Amino acid sequence: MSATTTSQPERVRVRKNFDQVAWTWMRYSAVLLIPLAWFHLVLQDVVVGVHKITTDYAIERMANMGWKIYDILLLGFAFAHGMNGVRQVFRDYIHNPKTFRAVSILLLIFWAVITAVGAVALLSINPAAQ
Amino acid sequence: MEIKLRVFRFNPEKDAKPHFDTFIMDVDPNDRVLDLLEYVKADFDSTLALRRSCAHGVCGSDAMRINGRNYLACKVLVKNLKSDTITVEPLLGLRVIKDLIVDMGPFFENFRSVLPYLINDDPLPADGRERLQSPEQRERFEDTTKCILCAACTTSCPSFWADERYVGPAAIVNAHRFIFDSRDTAAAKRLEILNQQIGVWRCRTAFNCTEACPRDIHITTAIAEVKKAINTGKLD
Amino acid sequence: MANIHQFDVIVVGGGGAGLMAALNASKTARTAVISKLYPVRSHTGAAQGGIGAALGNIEEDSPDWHTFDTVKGSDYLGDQDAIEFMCHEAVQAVLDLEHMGLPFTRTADGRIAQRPFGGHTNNVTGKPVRRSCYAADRTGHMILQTLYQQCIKNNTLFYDEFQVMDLLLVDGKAAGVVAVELATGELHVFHAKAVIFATGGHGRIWEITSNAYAYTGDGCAITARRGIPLEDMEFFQFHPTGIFKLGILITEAVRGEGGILFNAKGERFMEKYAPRIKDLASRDVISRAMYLETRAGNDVNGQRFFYLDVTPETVNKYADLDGRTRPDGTPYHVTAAEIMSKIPDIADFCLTYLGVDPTRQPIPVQPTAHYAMGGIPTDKYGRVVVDEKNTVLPGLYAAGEVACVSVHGANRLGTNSLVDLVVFGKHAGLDAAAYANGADFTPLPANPTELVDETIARFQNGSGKERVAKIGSELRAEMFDNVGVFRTQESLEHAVEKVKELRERYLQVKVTDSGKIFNMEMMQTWELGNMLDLALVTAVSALARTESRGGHARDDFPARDDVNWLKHTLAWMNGDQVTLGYKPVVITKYMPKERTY
Amino acid sequence: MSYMKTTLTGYAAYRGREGHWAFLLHRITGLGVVLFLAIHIVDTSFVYFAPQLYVDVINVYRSTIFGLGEIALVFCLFFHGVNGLRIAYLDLFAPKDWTIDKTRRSMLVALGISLVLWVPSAGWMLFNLLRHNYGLFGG
Ligand SMILES: Cc1cc2nc3c(=O)[nH]c(=O)nc-3n(C[C@H](O)[C@H](O)[C@H](O)COP(=O)(O)OP(=O)(O)OC[C@H]3O[C@@H](n4cnc5c(N)ncnc54)[C@H](O)[C@@H]3O)c2cc1C
Ligand code: HEM
Ligand code: SF4
Ligand code: F3S
Ligand code: FES
Repeated sequence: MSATTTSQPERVRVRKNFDQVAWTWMRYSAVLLIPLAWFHLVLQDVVVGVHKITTDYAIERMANMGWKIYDILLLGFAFAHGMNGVRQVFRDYIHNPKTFRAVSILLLIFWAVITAVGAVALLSINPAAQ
Repeated sequence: MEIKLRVFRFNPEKDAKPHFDTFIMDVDPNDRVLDLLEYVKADFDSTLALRRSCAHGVCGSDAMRINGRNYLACKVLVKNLKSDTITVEPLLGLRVIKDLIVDMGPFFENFRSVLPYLINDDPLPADGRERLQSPEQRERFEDTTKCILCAACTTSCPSFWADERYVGPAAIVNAHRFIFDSRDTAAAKRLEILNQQIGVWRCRTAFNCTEACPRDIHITTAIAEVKKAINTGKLD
Repeated sequence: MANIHQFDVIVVGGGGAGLMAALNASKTARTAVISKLYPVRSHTGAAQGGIGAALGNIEEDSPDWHTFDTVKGSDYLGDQDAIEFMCHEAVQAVLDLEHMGLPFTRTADGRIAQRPFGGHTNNVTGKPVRRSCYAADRTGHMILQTLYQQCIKNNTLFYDEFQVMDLLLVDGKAAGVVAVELATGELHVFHAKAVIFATGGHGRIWEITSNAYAYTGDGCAITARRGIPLEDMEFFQFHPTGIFKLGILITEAVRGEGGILFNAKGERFMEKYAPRIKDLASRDVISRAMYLETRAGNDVNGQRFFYLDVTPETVNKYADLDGRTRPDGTPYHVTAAEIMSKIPDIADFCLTYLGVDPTRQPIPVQPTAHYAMGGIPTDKYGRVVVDEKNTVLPGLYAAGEVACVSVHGANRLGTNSLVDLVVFGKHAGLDAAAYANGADFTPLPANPTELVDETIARFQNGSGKERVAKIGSELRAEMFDNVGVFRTQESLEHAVEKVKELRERYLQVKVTDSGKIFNMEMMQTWELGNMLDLALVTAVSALARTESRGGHARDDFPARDDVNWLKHTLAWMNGDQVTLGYKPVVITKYMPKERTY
Repeated sequence: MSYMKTTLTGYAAYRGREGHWAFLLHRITGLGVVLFLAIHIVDTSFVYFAPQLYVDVINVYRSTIFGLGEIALVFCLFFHGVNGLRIAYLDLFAPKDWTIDKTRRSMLVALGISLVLWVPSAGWMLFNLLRHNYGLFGG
């Protein structure tokens, strides 16, 4: 073992930053999205196919508790992941901090509204009531 | 061999818009592109403006875009380009001042912003000798000490083209050089700076930087290590 | 009217010497650095091998041995007081660099690693000693970066890409400099109490050179035009191992790591010329040996080059023959990987420019113009001295390759230039600041930019019958053939005539670029003028010196002549007229002896 | 928007290699998918809010144009997913593997995997499309 006069601390504390959290979120959500998004896509678009999808089919599927949870997860993760992606892309090209703030807020509202619409629909569907 | 050399020209005092000049010349396949530009100055048009000094890839003056990619003109030989048309243009993402000369101001500003110097206010060893550092500790940051600040990396980065406030790969490389130096005490500060929105998170691993680096620095690795250090707080 | 700035100390040049001076001067005085290149582009960054200091980290060593080796290396023309000063200061200077953060390569116990280098010996055994402190093979790069980093830390003020074109002297004192801002073409006058020149060398006046395009000798030419003499200009070092045709340097460290030189017959020819330390002999000795081998027809393909072989097989074979051992006494055996780790950049140059992998094939090398021993005469505090009696010119300083202290005498030892930069850069900075703090501003002359304006007007109004590129290439060829490794009365006379003719023709050139912004053509035209001046001084000084010593080797006077020539040349320029004078060499402890390796 | 200009000219004027293509494709596919997803969430919610409209929507989806778009969408999600995993893996677990050789190769492997996944799916979807919309293959 060689002698050293190490000045460096073993560990440092770095204050959290939103972009950092977002970056980490993009990566971990990605892992979840592989089963969620791919399975959904393969099932609906490839295996079942749009020609077999009907209102009844949709209602039936959305009413199933297992699918309900699955779809909620998909909605939550995929759309949040995607919208943060869009935010990042805008961040690259919009330099005026005020404009970027405004755009971010619009994106946030857009995200909330769409997610709410999707969530309300998903949660409320109940074949017995139809 | 005969080649066609197309050179980007822009004279701010005369031209409203840049144009290309074309020179047909007989060259040796072992000539450097910098040699060709010197031939242009000697035999065709002495007004061509570019920066160069060492002519062997160590001073970082002559980074430019050659056939669409960033190189040091003195480090790429005609035969490496495998083409008999060679197009030479200034770096992207920095303002062109004249011909192949761009404004390096923003690049050096970004470099300065990451505290690129050793910070250690601890007392020196009592015997007045060197601070000890093991070969392994030294090796930890060897790769990033090689940077010659040529800007080939930063100006090939799509995130930098999009926003020149992004500190860019060169600045991160130089921060890395100190963050992982066992003699330094300010890693936390640098990580904090790079953890801002113009810091490492702008890197989308597009990898142009590493492809362009004339010193073969593993830039994307260095950036990834900095990201990791920010996330984990560990400096190993 | 030009822009006027005022500073206590102006440093001209942002290389190792300039930055070191600035760091030290700015501690107590308002300082600015003016550099025609961004500082990190300076030629210090090209230095590969290492910086010599008797740290004794690996084996016994002492600053006194370093002093003697330097004196001997200088062929006894170095001033011994200055050499002793430098070699003793070197140790602290290297430690200072380490404290500033320079990432030296390390030994297993964490200290600065050291390796052997040409001409550095254990004075008792006469064997090579490990004295060169290094950071892989980019020591200069690390020095330059480290100093620049420290300047950023200290908020040093830089005028980047400002080219100094004139020095202002008023009443025998420095008053400032005139510089052109390349980006705008505007002239700026820097009014200062002290001016430090650290503009580097002038190796571009030779055709095959390791030197950068920027090495056009601006500092020497500017001061010479203002009546300051140039010292020992006939001594220019030709490094034996430049890459064939390109001149790019292959550091001596390659031989330090065990590389061997071969001629066309496959003979290790240095055995003949330096039986004791062979391939690690001093540079002038090897370059001269190569010349003699060429004359004997032993060069490869009759193309004046030789092979430098660092393949592990060769290194190990000859290490065994020489009985070379590692510090722990085991035989010195290397692997390809080990060689690569010691000389990564050299390997890269060989691959890029020659397509040769040095761990498998030998490298074709030939002597390449490398280092100016001569320059602006100074004392050991960097103060410029202007006559045979060493009279100081108040407020004017020089350090680095542009200066002649003289610590390198007739031949510089490898690693000693970097020592020179940091030691004398530092002392010039300190002394200049101290001087400035005790002095008043010398008033500027009525029209400070007069000379520069005239020069620019001449370039713009030239007849255009002659071209810069043509004159430049003729100059370089003439100097390489006739004022190169070997010289004769005839070749030197030829060169003097030729340079005079070129100077005549130079008056006809015209700058075709009429713009102001980055008018590089204008600057290169001006630089050619500097090179013509220095070429003339070099050839005239060399013609007068009828002996062979260090870097100055005369075919017609092959012996060193201590009776008549143990003295420094001083050369004053006045147009085409060069006046020579001489001053004694300072000898303290070491009486001149025959120099054998 | 002069930066937009540098960016666009940059994309056009710089000859990036695998890493650059991966970045561009990842971005384009990501944006494509998110655009589709936004629409898709809304239209699916019609099942609840306006079941009548949902029928119309489904019919639009069944058109040839949308059919082809859907095939592209499947590619986008496959590539974005595989490449996203590649990036996430290297960033989080193997920063040292961000080397020239490995990056070039891993990008091509990612593209290869996406194609292997996509080609059969696309074939099947095309088959269904042709069958339903053009009555081919006995549809
Ligand atoms: C390839 C190579 C390898 C070498 N290896 C070694 C080695 O291993 N060990 C060793 O000890 N030495 C070595 N040397 C020698 C050593 O590197 C140089 O002598 C030394 O770096 C010179 O430093 P400097 O500070 O004097 O000049 P430089 O570093 O060249 O700086 C000159 C500065 O002056 C500026 N300048 C010049 N003209 C003007 C002007 N008109 N106006 C404004 N600014 C101007 C330039 O911009 C530059 O910043 C090597 C040299 C070469 C070429
Ligand atoms: C299938 C699994 C998925 C994986 C593995 C994945 C992975 C990733 C990763 C790692 C990033 C970050 C890229 C970077 O910062 O460089 C990212 C960005 C992005 N993702 Fe995904 N993603 C997936 C699904 C989706 C889906 C379903 C959408 C759309 C809703 C989407 C839209 C985006 C967008 C718009 C970006 C930003 C692109 C950019 O910054 O250039 N992704 N994805
Ligand atoms: S990291 Fe490489 S490309 Fe970037 S500035 Fe440094 S040397 Fe140049
Ligand atoms: S090109 Fe740019 S996006 Fe990252 S990997 Fe390099 S900095
Ligand atoms: S001229 Fe120095 S890097 Fe090309």
